Amino acid sequence: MINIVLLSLLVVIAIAIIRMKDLFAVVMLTGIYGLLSASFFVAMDAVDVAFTEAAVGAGISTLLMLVAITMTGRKEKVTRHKPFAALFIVLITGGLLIYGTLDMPLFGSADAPIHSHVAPRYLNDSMQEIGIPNVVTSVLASYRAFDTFGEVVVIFTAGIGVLALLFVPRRKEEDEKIASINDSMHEHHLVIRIITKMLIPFILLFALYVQFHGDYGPGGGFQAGVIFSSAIVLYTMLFGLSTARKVINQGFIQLMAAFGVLFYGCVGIASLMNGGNFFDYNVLSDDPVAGQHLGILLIEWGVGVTVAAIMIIIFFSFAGRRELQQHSENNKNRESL
Amino acid sequence: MLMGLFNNWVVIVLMMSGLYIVIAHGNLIKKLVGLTIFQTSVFIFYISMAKVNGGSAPILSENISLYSNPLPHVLILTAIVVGIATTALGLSLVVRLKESYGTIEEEEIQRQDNQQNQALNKERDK
Amino acid sequence: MITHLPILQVVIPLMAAPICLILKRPQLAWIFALAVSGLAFAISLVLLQQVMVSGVISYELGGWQAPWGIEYRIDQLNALMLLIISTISTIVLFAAPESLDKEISKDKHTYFYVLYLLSLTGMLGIVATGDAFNVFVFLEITSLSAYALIAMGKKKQAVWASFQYLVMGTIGATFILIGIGLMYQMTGTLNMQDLAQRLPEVSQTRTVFTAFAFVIVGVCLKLAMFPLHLWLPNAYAYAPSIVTAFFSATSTKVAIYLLIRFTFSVFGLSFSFTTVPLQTLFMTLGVLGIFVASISAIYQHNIKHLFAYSSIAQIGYMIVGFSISSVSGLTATLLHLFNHALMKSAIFLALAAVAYRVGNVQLDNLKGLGREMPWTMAAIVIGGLSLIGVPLTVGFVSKWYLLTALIEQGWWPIAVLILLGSMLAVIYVWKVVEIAYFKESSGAPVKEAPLSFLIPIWTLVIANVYFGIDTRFSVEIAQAAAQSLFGGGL
Amino acid sequence: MEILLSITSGLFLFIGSFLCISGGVGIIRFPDFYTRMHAAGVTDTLGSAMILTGLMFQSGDLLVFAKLVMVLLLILLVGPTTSHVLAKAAFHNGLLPQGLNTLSKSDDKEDTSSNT
Amino acid sequence: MLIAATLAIFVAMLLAIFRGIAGPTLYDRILAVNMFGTKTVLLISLLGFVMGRPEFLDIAIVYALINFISVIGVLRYSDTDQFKHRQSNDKPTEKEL
Repeated sequence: MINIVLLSLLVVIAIAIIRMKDLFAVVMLTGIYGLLSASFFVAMDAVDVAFTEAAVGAGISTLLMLVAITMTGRKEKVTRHKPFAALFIVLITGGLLIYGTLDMPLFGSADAPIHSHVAPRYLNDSMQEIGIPNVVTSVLASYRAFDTFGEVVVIFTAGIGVLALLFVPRRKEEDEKIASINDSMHEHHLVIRIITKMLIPFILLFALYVQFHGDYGPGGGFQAGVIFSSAIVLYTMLFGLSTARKVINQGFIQLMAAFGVLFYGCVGIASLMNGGNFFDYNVLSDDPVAGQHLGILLIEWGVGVTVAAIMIIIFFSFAGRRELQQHSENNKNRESL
Repeated sequence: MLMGLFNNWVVIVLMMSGLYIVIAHGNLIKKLVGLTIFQTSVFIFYISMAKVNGGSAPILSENISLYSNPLPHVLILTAIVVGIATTALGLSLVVRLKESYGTIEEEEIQRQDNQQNQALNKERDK
Repeated sequence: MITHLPILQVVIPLMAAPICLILKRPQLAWIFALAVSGLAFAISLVLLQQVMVSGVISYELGGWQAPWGIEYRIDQLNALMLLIISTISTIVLFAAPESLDKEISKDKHTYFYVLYLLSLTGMLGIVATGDAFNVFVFLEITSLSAYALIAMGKKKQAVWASFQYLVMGTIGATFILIGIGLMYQMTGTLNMQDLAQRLPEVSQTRTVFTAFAFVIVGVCLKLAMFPLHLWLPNAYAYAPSIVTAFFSATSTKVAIYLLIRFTFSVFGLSFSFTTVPLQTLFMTLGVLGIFVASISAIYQHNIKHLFAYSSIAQIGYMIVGFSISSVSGLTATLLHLFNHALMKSAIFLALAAVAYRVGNVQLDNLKGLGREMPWTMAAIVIGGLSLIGVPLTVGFVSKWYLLTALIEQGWWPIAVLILLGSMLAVIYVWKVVEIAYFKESSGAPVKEAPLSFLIPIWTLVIANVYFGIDTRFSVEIAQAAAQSLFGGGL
Repeated sequence: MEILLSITSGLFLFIGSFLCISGGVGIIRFPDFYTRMHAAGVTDTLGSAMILTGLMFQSGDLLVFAKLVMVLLLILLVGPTTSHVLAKAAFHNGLLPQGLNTLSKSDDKEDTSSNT
Repeated sequence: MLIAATLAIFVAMLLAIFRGIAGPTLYDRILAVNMFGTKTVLLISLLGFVMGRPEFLDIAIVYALINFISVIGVLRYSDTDQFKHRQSNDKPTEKEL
């Protein structure tokens, strides 16, 4: 019942997004879309996914889109080309999918093939084999550890890609000039500064909790990384990019991103050295279960460090580019005056 | 039967509205929003197939015997990361496009490219 | 260590990427990347040798048994693909520093090498893995690094081409994801071999049919198969020259590999070609693709555009060979995969040399280059001859096999059409030759390309001729791979 | 004892739900931003507090109780702050309450002309 | 009672979505998103109890945090020149085009 309500809300939002021309509103609605789908994931028992979707879909990606539209303009042009061709393609694809659903196992039925073939082993044996209650974490970090490694590399690739596209090396004096025109909206926002200062330690602490608690409840390295980086993002938004850069400079953060990936990989290499297959944690310690614990703990750290570093890199790149644009615009205005 | 598949159908409608935005809209940010919706709907599709009626979240606990399938959750965790990676890269491309073309409307970018090509061709004809 | 080679093949370049980022100095990063790529090449040679001797190698990641954990599975086809990718990557990387100096600002060279290694990793990962979802993950690594690499081109059109590629590529990848999801829903497994065993039970359901359609359309988007090819020409034309040389030889090949893997190994021959009318469809699209792309190639003014369209045409040949669905047809496709990688990377590397000296690759600026850069232009000409399929080049070998495969099945009309398509290649190659050798140079004279270009270019050219004469090596592997695909799945 | 707990909890939940709905109605029906903000801000904080308190009675587990308290504290801290910042930002950027619209028109014009 | 409260939250969510779609000003939308976020926090907490596994309140905490951060982000980045002094339904100025 709950899922139907949530799904219909999602449909309402999707249709509204199609119709809207104001990109700002579209981005806001996308944020709501993320929140709603995350609630849907909770209703579907996928707590880990909900965790991630909330942090990513509703948090980081909305924020990035916002920064982007402040640089690119807010209104969509009214012209909409080839709506019929699009409709045609969409109808065919959708029709095919609906045709495909007809033979699917019904929603929620426990005897569907996916519940009887591979998954039961995870649910039944993971406690003996790995020894942590969160099955999602044990599948993620041990049975399918290589997928997760791939995931870390994907986010690493994206971070380097964004850097390659947006990074502009700056000299010191230039940097200070830009920092001085850094829009100081929050100079007079005393309340929010204080509240933020109170919240940031709490957020960092919470990130650590999520990092360590991933074995027992929803959470893990990825979520912790995102939460950690969101604290830094919050700080950057309120106290300016150059202040934040003083705390975390570009070289250091790149190093951390690379370090996380290497760290993850080195766990695999360590199991090779100890005579097991790649990512075979059983050989990391005398007791297989203890080895699994150790392996999962280590790779979660690798994930957390990389994700936090890359999210910060991505945000810094966008914010830095934006400052640069404003700087050059200001110069232009000054010249025209 | 109807209720059992209804979920999937709604998800398909969501997917298709995402795909429609990608294809039909010329604004690049809107295209990326469309992609996000498209991908998110696929996530919803995966997650809803993992659900078992009466099951609970796959975090083992003593007094619960039926759990939902954890494997799709793991896959979607990875896919979400892929999604945000794509969005971030796409947005940085859009920012660069705005800087060099001065617009983020597909048609205008295409027009500028065509104009440039025509100018080149004219030069060649001379 | 020898048993761990399948994973080392992928993990070494993967781990090298962050190390490159730490090294920071472009020069160091380049040397390191080159060494790593060479190492990957060595590993792929050993793997190929092992596979040819002792058959399929399976490697269980994390020590978990196959359907529960992820499995790496190397058979003849994978080993061949791994060899192609790592060879081309190594050879192309030789010329990178000079070419990058002209095309990318100095402070981004390190990022370039990192992304290059990542895309290499992605391709190797796609090929080596035996797990359907793992394919998706590595596909995204390749794609994301490809978007960034292409956008690093110096013209503003590069960014636009990259964005178009991003949209198409993401739709394609999401389609594949949907397809994998549907398959998973019907079988409960993600391992390819397990899927191949469990799919026949449910192959009559509409869901599996839809899954097949989505996977194929998704792969075809990545493949730039004829009606879905629109992103490719601009992406290749505006990317940095090195990137074009690398991708033209590998990225579409990886997609072809996926197509073959999914149709032959996962869904199985009988499903793909009897239940679904894939043969007629692909045959038509392949032939149409050859003609449309070749004719568009004739009208291009930018040589990179010209050869990008030619790539689409060559994909058409591979699709035709694939859709014959016989051992000899598949052998022809695999041969062409190998051969086309050799010729296209030679041509695009030579174009990189031209871009290095001349500054751009407009057809008009090629005037008189035949005398000014004789070695480079000779390489383009030999590559072009290979594209046409002149005897003594690799192009001839693969076309020969393709034609015999067609005639074996009695499809004369298609064989004639393919010959006609090759004639079109003559026209566009001649266009280049005419301008380079028979037009007077207009601008200031330029020097021959430096040795760092000529050595890799001529390595490839010599390989082009060598494998055109001595076909034992390539044909043997291609046949073994094709036979293993027909001989009962993975 | 059990009954007492569940009745109290139900009462809190009921008040919370009522507040939530009335906030929702307010955000739709009120005429301009500031009034809507008033409706949303007040009911959001109080309604959430009520519902969370209602849940606390049912928690049973100390950890769950602690987490609920944490959520509640967060909402109490963050809710009013965002309302405050939102109103301030809106006012600073030239959005005026409904009654003052006539005044704002002329202001707006001058501003935009000087801007461009 | 839990179910009833969940339903009430749904109604409030729906109303917030309407306000988010209708606008008209930027700040109305931000308000709607903020309210929606708070409602989601409540919904998650309630769902935990409805489904009998209330230990997942961590997610609710994350929601509350993210909600705060995104509202701050919205305010921070809506504070640029092109958004100032203008209600969202106005025609775009030349500068923006």
